[in-house]
Amino acid sequence: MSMTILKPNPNFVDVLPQEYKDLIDNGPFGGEKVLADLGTFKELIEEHPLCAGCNLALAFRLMIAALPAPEDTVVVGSTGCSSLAFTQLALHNVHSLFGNQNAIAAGLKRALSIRFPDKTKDVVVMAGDGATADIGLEMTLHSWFRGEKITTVMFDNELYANTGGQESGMSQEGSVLHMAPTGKKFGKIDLPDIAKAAGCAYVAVVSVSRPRIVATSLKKAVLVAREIGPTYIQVHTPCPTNLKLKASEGIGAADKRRKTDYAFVEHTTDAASEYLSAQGIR
Amino acid sequence: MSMTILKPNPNFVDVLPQEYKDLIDNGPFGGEKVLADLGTFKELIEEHPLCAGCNLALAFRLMIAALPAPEDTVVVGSTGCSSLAFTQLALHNVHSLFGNQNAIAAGLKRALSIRFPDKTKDVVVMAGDGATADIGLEMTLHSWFRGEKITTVMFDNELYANTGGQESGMSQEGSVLHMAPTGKKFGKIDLPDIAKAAGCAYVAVVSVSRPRIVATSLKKAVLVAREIGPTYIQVHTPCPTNLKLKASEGIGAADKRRKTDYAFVEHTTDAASEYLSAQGIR
Amino acid sequence: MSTGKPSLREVSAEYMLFEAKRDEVFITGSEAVREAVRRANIDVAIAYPITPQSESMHLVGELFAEGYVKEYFRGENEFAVMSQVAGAAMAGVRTFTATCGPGTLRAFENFPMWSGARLPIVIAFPTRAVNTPLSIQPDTIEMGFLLETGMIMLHAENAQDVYDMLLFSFDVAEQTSVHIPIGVFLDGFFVTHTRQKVRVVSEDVKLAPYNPGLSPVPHIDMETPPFRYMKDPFVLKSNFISYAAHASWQQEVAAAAVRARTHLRKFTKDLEHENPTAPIQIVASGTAVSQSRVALRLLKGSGLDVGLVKLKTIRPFPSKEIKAALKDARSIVIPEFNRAGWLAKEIAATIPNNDRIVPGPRVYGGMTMPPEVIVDVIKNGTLIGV
Amino acid sequence: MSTGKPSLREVSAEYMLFEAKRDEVFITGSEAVREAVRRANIDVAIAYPITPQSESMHLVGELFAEGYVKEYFRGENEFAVMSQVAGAAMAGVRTFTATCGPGTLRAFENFPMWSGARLPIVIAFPTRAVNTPLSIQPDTIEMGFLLETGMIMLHAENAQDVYDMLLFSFDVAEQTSVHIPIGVFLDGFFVTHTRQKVRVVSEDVKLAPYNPGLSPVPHIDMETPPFRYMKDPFVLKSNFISYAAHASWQQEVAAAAVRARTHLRKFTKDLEHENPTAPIQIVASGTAVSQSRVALRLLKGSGLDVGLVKLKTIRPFPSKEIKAALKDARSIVIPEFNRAGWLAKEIAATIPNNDRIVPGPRVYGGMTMPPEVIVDVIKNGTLIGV
Amino acid sequence: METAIRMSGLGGQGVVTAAHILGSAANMEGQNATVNPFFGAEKRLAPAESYVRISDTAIYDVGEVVYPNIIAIFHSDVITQGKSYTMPFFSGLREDGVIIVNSDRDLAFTADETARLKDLNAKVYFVDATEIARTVGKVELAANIAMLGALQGLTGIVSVEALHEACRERFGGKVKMIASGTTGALDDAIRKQFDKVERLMAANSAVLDAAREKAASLKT
Amino acid sequence: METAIRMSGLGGQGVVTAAHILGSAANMEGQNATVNPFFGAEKRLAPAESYVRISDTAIYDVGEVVYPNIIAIFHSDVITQGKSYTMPFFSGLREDGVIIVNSDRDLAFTADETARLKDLNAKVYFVDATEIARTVGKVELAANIAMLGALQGLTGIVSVEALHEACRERFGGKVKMIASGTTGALDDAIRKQFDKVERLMAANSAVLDAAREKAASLKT
Amino acid sequence: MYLVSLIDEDKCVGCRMCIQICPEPNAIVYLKAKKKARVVAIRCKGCGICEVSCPKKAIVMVLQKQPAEVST
Amino acid sequence: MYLVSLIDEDKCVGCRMCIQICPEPNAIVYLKAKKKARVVAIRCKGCGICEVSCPKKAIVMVLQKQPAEVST
Ligand SMILES: Cc1ncc(C[n+]2csc(CCOP(=O)(O)OP(=O)(O)O)c2C)c(N)n1
Ligand SMILES: Cc1ncc(C[n+]2csc(CCOP(=O)(O)OP(=O)(O)O)c2C)c(N)n1
Ligand code: SF4
Ligand code: SF4
Ligand code: SF4
Ligand code: SF4
Ligand code: SF4
Ligand code: SF4
Ligand SMILES: [Mg+2]
Ligand SMILES: [Mg+2]
Repeated sequence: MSMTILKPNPNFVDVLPQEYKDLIDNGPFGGEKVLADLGTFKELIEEHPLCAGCNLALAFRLMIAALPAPEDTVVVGSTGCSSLAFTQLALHNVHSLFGNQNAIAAGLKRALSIRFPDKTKDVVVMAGDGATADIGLEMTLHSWFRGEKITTVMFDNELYANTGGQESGMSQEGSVLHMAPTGKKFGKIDLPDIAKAAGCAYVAVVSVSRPRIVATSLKKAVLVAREIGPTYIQVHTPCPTNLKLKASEGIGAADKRRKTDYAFVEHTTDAASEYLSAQGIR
Repeated sequence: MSMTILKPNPNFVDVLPQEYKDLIDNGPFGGEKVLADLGTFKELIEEHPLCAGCNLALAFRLMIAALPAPEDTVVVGSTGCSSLAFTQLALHNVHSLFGNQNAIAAGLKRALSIRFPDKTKDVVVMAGDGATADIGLEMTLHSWFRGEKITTVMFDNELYANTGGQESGMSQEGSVLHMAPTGKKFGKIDLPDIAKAAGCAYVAVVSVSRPRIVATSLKKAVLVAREIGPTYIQVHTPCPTNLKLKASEGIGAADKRRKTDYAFVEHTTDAASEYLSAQGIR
Repeated sequence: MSTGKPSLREVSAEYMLFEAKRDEVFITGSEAVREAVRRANIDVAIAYPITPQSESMHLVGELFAEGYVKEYFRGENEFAVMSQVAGAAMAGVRTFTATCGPGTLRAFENFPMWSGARLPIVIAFPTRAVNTPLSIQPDTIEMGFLLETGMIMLHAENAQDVYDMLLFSFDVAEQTSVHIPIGVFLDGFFVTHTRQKVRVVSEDVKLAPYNPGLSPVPHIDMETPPFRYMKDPFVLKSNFISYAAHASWQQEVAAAAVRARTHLRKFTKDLEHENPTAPIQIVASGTAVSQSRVALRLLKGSGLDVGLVKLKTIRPFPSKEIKAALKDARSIVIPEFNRAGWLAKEIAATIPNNDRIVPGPRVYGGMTMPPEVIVDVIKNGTLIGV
Repeated sequence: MSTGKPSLREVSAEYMLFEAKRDEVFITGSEAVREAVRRANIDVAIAYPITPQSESMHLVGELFAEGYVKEYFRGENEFAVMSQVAGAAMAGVRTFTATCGPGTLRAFENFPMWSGARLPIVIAFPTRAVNTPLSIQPDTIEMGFLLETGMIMLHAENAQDVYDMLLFSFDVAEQTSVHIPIGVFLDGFFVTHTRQKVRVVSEDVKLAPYNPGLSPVPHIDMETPPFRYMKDPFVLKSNFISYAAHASWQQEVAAAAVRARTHLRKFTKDLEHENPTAPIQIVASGTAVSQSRVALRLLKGSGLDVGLVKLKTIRPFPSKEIKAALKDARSIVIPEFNRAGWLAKEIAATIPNNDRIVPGPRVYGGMTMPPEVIVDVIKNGTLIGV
Repeated sequence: METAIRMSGLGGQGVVTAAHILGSAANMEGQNATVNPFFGAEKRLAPAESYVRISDTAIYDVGEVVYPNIIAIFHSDVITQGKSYTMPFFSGLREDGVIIVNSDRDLAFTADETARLKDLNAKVYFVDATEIARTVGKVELAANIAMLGALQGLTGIVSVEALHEACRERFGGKVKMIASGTTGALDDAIRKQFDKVERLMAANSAVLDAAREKAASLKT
Repeated sequence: METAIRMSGLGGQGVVTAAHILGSAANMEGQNATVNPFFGAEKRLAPAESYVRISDTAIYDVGEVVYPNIIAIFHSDVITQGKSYTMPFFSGLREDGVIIVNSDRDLAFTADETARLKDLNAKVYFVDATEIARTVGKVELAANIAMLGALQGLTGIVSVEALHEACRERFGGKVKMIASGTTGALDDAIRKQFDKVERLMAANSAVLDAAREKAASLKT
Repeated sequence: MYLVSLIDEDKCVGCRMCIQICPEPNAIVYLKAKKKARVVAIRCKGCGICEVSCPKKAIVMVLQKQPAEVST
Repeated sequence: MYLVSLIDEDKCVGCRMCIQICPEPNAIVYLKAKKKARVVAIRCKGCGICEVSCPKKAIVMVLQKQPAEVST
């Protein structure tokens, strides 16, 4: 999208919400922003209804800020806590059904390639662990098998948050949760490993407690998806509300896990590494 | 099931089909049969409508003959060529919807464990590659994640045979098939690898051209599923009809691939190995 | 897996519904589901969360932890869950589950399969709107979609209905002559999340267990001889036999629902009729009945004589009873919580002189239906003869 | 992905349907789908096999290989395919797909989503029975399930209808005032697999492309400014606005279907009426019309005066036209290829004095409906005033 | 006579719990009552609403209370920041109704609002429930209990004893409240702040009484 | 006048192809025709059926032919092994109908069958189509073409020229037959047996004529 | 389709390969006494797999029309 | 719920950690000239994450009711 499309018709400026005007005057469209610029420009997300202290909200915020070309990025979401923030996002985005995000994204990406043969439109999927690894798993994996050029982000809060904290396939073994009243009977689904077997060109496991890593991984993932193939980021965003933590404790909970079983892992295929180096990204 | 249930009431014997009587008098129930016994006892499958020269039919026949306890085995199928043979099988079996076989099997197994706490009922899923790796993939994988004690067999004929030879996720890259008119754009799904990542205790990749291996793998898989966890067998059964081969050429086509990219592979977790050794099986 | 609660006394459904002493509790519709399940001696319950169903299946989970339910787990999606429940029912145990709205549509293909496989599954549907746009709000549109899936459908007005209907559903569904699924529909939030008085029996009893021996179709357990073992099965022998096999099976499933009537009527009426001689009649089901009750109150003294038919059994549809109940009605108002107006269509297709029907009011999107709106339709809609 | 067939001449739907010279070819219904798609200038088509749909989507695949369709692939299941097609439509291109029976039910949740998202997808449904028991045979039960999904529904009697209906569907679906999906239903095997004469235009023309600029909802392409960007969106501001947003959107989708009438009528009648003054009227859609035509032949000289209403548009349902067509009918026979009799119910709910209706005959399980059976119902059913 | 009460606040403040307790209290003392929440997404700090109907005859009406007799506003943001599903905050209020607002000061309404409230003959009370919770109960999260106390003190819709009893029942853990989704989780947070349930119950009890007395003193 | 033809055989014998050719021939010479297969699973050697309707007026009737005027049995197993969806093989045959059976010998029917066939005034012919295909066409898979030739020779329902032309069209590859699922795959097998399409067409042509003449000689 | 398998007992060494490779159940039986395999013609679909698999080339495909000769 | 974050500019060294760890967009701005961070009280949900994350302990949570003091 060119900036001329964004610029409001001067006759209408006075009826536009201030938020929109700020976005045009001081937003991230056009000029690339980096993490350190946060706090100095108008972000693409407006006030969202997610919980105070929500780690998912933080990961969402960081990743949206790290998009390499927001003016040509569309985002596909799914039902879940994140979908409540999507309505406040100043990028074209889709919510249709719970779990079908990678199917929607595949159709979108292919159609956008037809409509804009000379332009890259980045398609980024962002959805919960339930949407990605449970109800949407088949569509997640098959989009990877087919090599769809999209980025898939899982907000791993290790449960179904939006419906009140039920067990998901990504919950930890033994967790006592709704619908797992005697504790979960099996371990976390190893989706990063499966992603590799399924042909993802770039896979990263990151913790929300490391904003810098979240941002750089997202950028790499989007770039690799443009040219090489599907990419996957699994970001750990434990849910303070359903873990019954104080709002301020969520980030610490994430960091603690980062130091034990949720460490940073990155897998880059040779083709992807080569491509990233060519772009000057290490 | 005890043999007394099987034995027909003498008053009704004369109205029973001869096939049934043969089965009771000279079938595999009760006494375990081995592959070498084929041709000397009445098999559990009656004449089926699958194509002359069908490799899937052969694999099905071998595996049914290799069941360690047919009198206490139920089989779950799915839509596909194999479902046409299921109607001719003298074991309780289910066909409900295309792709839901592992979900049905999970429910069955858990319910049978409640009803027969002192007996083992083996639950064996046998379905096509489309049913297992495409439309049913989510249910296949989640039954493994949950550790359901069932055996999953995929008849890999590398296409949707029953609907006339369309591309499946298990088709080879480049194959020109219905719905892949310019050749398949991605390689075979690596389901054995994913099965390992998903927690299968025993995984085997076998070719129908090696009957002995087919039979022993099946037996191991059923035994391991009893005590240790989910097991998976992927048996290569190329479809002569849709490959447009002569009926006699299918088996050779399988054997050729066995010597190249479809070699025998076996993965046994430590727990499974231990258990098998304890049963005297190496 | 547990072995259940052997300590509880096994009783018949009739005893449970009619004879056992009851206490009053102040609970939500979701808790009413729990109280029914607690006493239903269920073997396998499988869950997948969705608002406003989740609470009830959480509570069923707690019953599992306490030993009231023998097996329970969360499936990967609703399609899978409905197949898992089917697998369990095929193996010959008593099963329960619940879903709604998008979950109902996700699992849809399973429901005619259940009926066709003659599975006596009992399922609760805390109804909800369907996408797009997404809404978690109450809406009974899914009932319209399910009308021809072969299942028996009961619509609860309140938590008391939920409790009673669920408990007798097991008994009815499991009759040899029935043996098809029963769906109990409770309006999302309006019933599930509303705390109200419910009369329940004591906690020390449970229904007698499911008896697999009474199933009209063999269970998948290898405890009966394998059937249909012959070289050339008859069904492959003739176009007509093959077609007829499918058609007659469908007829048999439909007939099972009809046979269920007798059993249902042991426990409930198809419909309840208040002020049956009034010239204006409201016909409703679910909480649209409750709103209509308030409308009747508001109309008292207005000079308008209005009756109310509360429909409880949606499938098998009580056509004869409806026709009789509306024989002399001059105007018929059908308030519904969905856009399509499936109930109005059912009734219009059933009664003679269907131009007596004033379709609506219809409220959807999740708002409650102000009784004033029903009054308004009666006052204006009927008088101007819409 | 290809760039399509620039060599073909772009024409309007009106030209394609009415003006262009036609040749007669001897093809099946599946091939008629191909011939329509060849000329429809489709961007994205996505397939998943199911009998009896597979042939048509194979042929669409061949058109892709030949460059007539720009993008085509096989999805992993019908639920995914319907979402993939939705994604493509959201991005602003012309899309096509097909499924049936179990596939329709598997994908079910997508269909109301399509309507709600205002996607002008055209989809063919070569109707088939649903499990259990499995049957690949023709049966129109799925149409009954889809009635309230918001999509426009057209029912083809033969391959010629299929060809024509598909071609004008793109034009109608893509109108700004419509922009909702259209399903074209063709009876499995009876139409898909039957070779017959079809008149098609030459292969050197195609419809003008989809114009994303005319969509009433913005496409997901980041080519228009992001909308709804404010701190406190209105929709969160009030129960009533939030409810009304859902409800009014549903009304708008329903209204779009009604507005489609005008556009549909440019190309087809809602119904065709043979012998409209006869006291006995058959009402049918799809191949039940064909069988009824033979019945009319058989009845010639029997002394019975029988007319035939061929219903083409099932949604929006032509209530007014049906009422008018049946105004003077004394007896109405409604032959259907499904157990539920959804068409009979539609009509019974629509016309006054619905006791004129003789429901049936109904054939399901896959057999053809012998015209003799229709004759029999007319001779016996009507005369004894069933 | 049916009295309809609407409670508006922010997610995490416990409006659902408060409604539950109020309805239970009415039920205990033999009145008819129903309780239900607003059916929205429940997030910490997002708008939250719940409803109680109390009557001497059978209650049929379901869903949100459209025409309340009593409105309890648990957070001033509901009014000042528009953090509410129901705008304006007094929409639908019946004549002679009562509004109770948790605020440390009297909020200024617009002239139009003031006029409309006057037309309705509405009584508006400001009670600093948060402050009472903090000082008396030592925990801000008990502000919802303070609001209940104020409501009792101002309207007497249920007896003090029943309210105490319902409060004990709710937190005593004997009857676990079943709230939808996140509400349940939010609701458990307060328990964590006390090592012993008894201590929580005592704190609640004190807050309830203090607020009740404070409110009664305001009654005009 | 509508003539309805039922062809019964085993999967892989080409009954669908034969029906297609016959219908196309009728269509080419200006008659009305429709062609459709039986809607079953299609497997090599499983029962297979197809139907052709030919008429001088519009054809509406769809689906399987329930009351055929002509029945062509492509394999003796259809009768002797019951490999058929339609039992007995002549069920529904209209009066004065014709039955053509591919068999190297006259099959013996039961007394009852013989009586019923006589009642219907049915004519039954046995033609060794497989043998003609093997000897004249050098490929057994051309037995379906031989059956078409026999059918033409015995009934004259279409002209010889049209039949030849339709045959050429079918195998010439210009018009690809669209058959459902496996039938399409089965059908391609025969092409593989010839290095050149021309050779296949010549073989077919010879088989057709030989069978036609053979059958004509049998005509009673 | 038109063929069935026939085992030449003189060449057959009873290795049972054919039995284990035939896709049809009970289509080839093993004659224990004779230590030979024998085709049950009525169950044979004539695919020819046994023919290509027999290490002794003991199997030929014959025209099905001589049932008497085949099924002895 | 009842709290908002307040940055003590004397202690703040402008490291921006708080800005990058706050889940709310645009809730903490960076004052380029001063090289300090500042909370926009109206956007702060009072979660306290910035408080626990600030390496300089420059942040305190204060009662929300003093808007004048907070949002300067
Ligand atoms: C078909 C369907 N099933 C269930 C739901 C209910 N549902 C909505 S969001 C959700 C859980 C989301 O979990 P996750 O994807 O992990 O996202 P989170 O809320 O945890 O961020 C569920 C079960 C639905 N909307 N649709
Ligand atoms: C929901 C649904 N979609 C599609 C089908 C159609 N269908 C039946 S079998 C089949 C393919 C089976 O392929 P596979 O599982 O590989 O088995 P095969 O026939 O190859 O042995 C398909 C697509 C169906 N029955 N149900
Ligand atoms: S419930 Fe958890 S994941 Fe959802 S918004 Fe609240 S904190 Fe975030
Ligand atoms: S189509 Fe292929 S897989 Fe199916 S029965 Fe025939 S040979 Fe076997
Ligand atoms: S494979 Fe050959 S040698 Fe071996 S048993 Fe069979 S016929 Fe005899
Ligand atoms: S030809 Fe085929 S079917 Fe016959 S016996 Fe040999 S392997 Fe078996
Ligand atoms: S983290 Fe602390 S020191 Fe760093 S910018 Fe924020 S307030 Fe200042
Ligand atoms: S308290 Fe939470 S919301 Fe407020 S500024 Fe700090 S991190 Fe952001
Ligand atoms: Mg989650
Ligand atoms: Mg396959």
